Amino acid sequence: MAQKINDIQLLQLIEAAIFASEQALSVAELQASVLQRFTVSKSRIDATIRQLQHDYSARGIMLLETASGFRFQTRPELSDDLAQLWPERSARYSRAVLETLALIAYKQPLTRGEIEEVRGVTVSSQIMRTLLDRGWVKVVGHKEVPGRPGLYATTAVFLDYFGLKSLSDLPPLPEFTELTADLLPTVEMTGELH
Amino acid sequence: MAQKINDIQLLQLIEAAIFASEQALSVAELQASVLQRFTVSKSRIDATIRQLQHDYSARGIMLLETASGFRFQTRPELSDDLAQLWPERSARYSRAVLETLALIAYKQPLTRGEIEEVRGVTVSSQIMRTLLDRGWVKVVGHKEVPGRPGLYATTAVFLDYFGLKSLSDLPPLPEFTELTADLLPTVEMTGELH
Amino acid sequence: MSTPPGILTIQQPLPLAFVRGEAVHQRPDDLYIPPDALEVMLDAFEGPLDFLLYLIRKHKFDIVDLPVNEITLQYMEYIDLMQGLNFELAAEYLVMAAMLAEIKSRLLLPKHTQHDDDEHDPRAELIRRLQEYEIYKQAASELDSLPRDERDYFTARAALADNFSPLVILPEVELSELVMALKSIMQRAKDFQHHHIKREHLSTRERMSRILDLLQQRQGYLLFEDCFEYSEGREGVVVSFLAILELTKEKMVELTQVEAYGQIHVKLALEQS
Repeated sequence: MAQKINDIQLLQLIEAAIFASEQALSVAELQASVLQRFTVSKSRIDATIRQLQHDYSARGIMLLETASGFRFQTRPELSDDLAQLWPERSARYSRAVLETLALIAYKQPLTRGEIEEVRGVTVSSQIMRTLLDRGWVKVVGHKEVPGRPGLYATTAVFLDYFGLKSLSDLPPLPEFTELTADLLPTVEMTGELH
Repeated sequence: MAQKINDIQLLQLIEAAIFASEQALSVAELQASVLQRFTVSKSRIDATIRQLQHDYSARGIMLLETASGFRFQTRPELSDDLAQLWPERSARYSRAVLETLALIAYKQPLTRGEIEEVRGVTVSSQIMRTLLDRGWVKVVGHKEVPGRPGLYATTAVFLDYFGLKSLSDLPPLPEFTELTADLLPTVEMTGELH
Repeated sequence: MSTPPGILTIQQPLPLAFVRGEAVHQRPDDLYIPPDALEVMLDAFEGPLDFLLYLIRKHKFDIVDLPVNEITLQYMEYIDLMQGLNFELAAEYLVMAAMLAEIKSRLLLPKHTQHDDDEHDPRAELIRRLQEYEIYKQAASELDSLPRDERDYFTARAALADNFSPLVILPEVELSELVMALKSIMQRAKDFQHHHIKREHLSTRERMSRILDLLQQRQGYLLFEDCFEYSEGREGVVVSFLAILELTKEKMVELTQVEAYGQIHVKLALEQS
């Protein structure tokens, strides 16, 4: 009943089976499926797998033994380039994120509390995390008030992304320029020095 | 900006990308994804793929080019043994499905009514559903006759599934010389039976 | 007319078959189908054309030289039998029966002239359809024999390395979106007028951020003069100076001078403990 199989055929069959299977394959699974009609000892299968591991030692993929059996997987060094095959587009930023960023850009450095004061709503840690992770804002100091809250400012990454040489290249807000200069202390100060 | 990549790294990267991708990968797709940060000419990619095809020429799997690109697949001689991995899976299709598919493949684009005319029977919605669900055919337009019936054509998925690079790789249609335009006069002349 | 006229009278419930005009008294073995297998048999055919082709092939008839009478009789025989057994016959089989009967009757009508102007052989259309169907029937079987995915070969794939992490494309933001965001805040916040923003002021705010950043890097201490980039010229110096004043006013930094005309130090404001 059981048939003979030569070494080359055995290697091709085991190789193809591991490649075709969605899950890792153990020696027992190989014996019970693709090798069921052949007489092949476990030690011969082991030797064949060692041969395969050697064959794939310098290729883009390698034969790995995991808890559930053998599987081919891509070489770890290639992961960054392979990631380009399946770029994931993340969702657009919420209005809360954009408003927070706008406030930091135009009013920096300021604390989260100050952002909340102007926006009239709580600014979640998630929002700050999004902006910090993107590298657009960072904590540049702490305000000397109780709790020493972090002072947020925009970064060079932010300027680069928006193609700005400096913050003064940010579009002016027309509504503000209509305000008379003497309304605000900071402006008075600026005025004195000009 | 674009980086250099040596021949060994290039081969490993293309090899790993084709193995990791769910779909076949074309040269253009390789260039736009895993190779995007490198300067690699199309001819160098072609040469690398030829090298890979050679590397796998005596293994259990092979590198095949189909309509949508390159992919590795198991050697056909091994299919009977490999099928033991999925004892419950069946890749059989009814004659009705195959005849309908053959008509669409060879006579596309055509309407369901035109398929029925040739087959002499109603083509059930179930049959069309099967072909559409498999992604083998799709509606590519509508015939400008009453009811504007959909015109069916085969897809790249169909070609990939049957390992074809293009429709011209289909086996030639069996020929009946009598089926040419001058068929009818010929038949009239054979009318000794009148 | 080579078919004997008598054939019409032999349309009995159990008629004999006629092969090329010759009566066959015994059903050929390969054609005999037990009545209870008829329904099953009919299921095996893809329709009347397929069934007709089967009958034609069994008789080794030439399609082009199709003896309509004989094949019609065969066909009718099965159809009658199946109707007699109350099988549900698909409409197509009855349509074909009607078509065959019509062709046969036209063939049986005496011809007035040898070549009626435009009158085609009534078999022509049937022959054309049979031939076309046979072509695609065969094409389907060739298609089925092509090596195909999931049957003759399987896609060979490798898993991704454990360190693989997907590439996330971050959302794009336009500068105008930032401006819009700020405008919408302004519309909401009545007291926003207190937060004055304009060009010169922005460069001051930016410099404030930069000085704070520098202070962080220098463990909280800076020489006053290190806050100025002299290469930026007069404008830059003024902006830096304003930034330090503003930082001091907002109690973010402290300025200290140990002695008159001595070094001025800028340091991060001490935590009020």
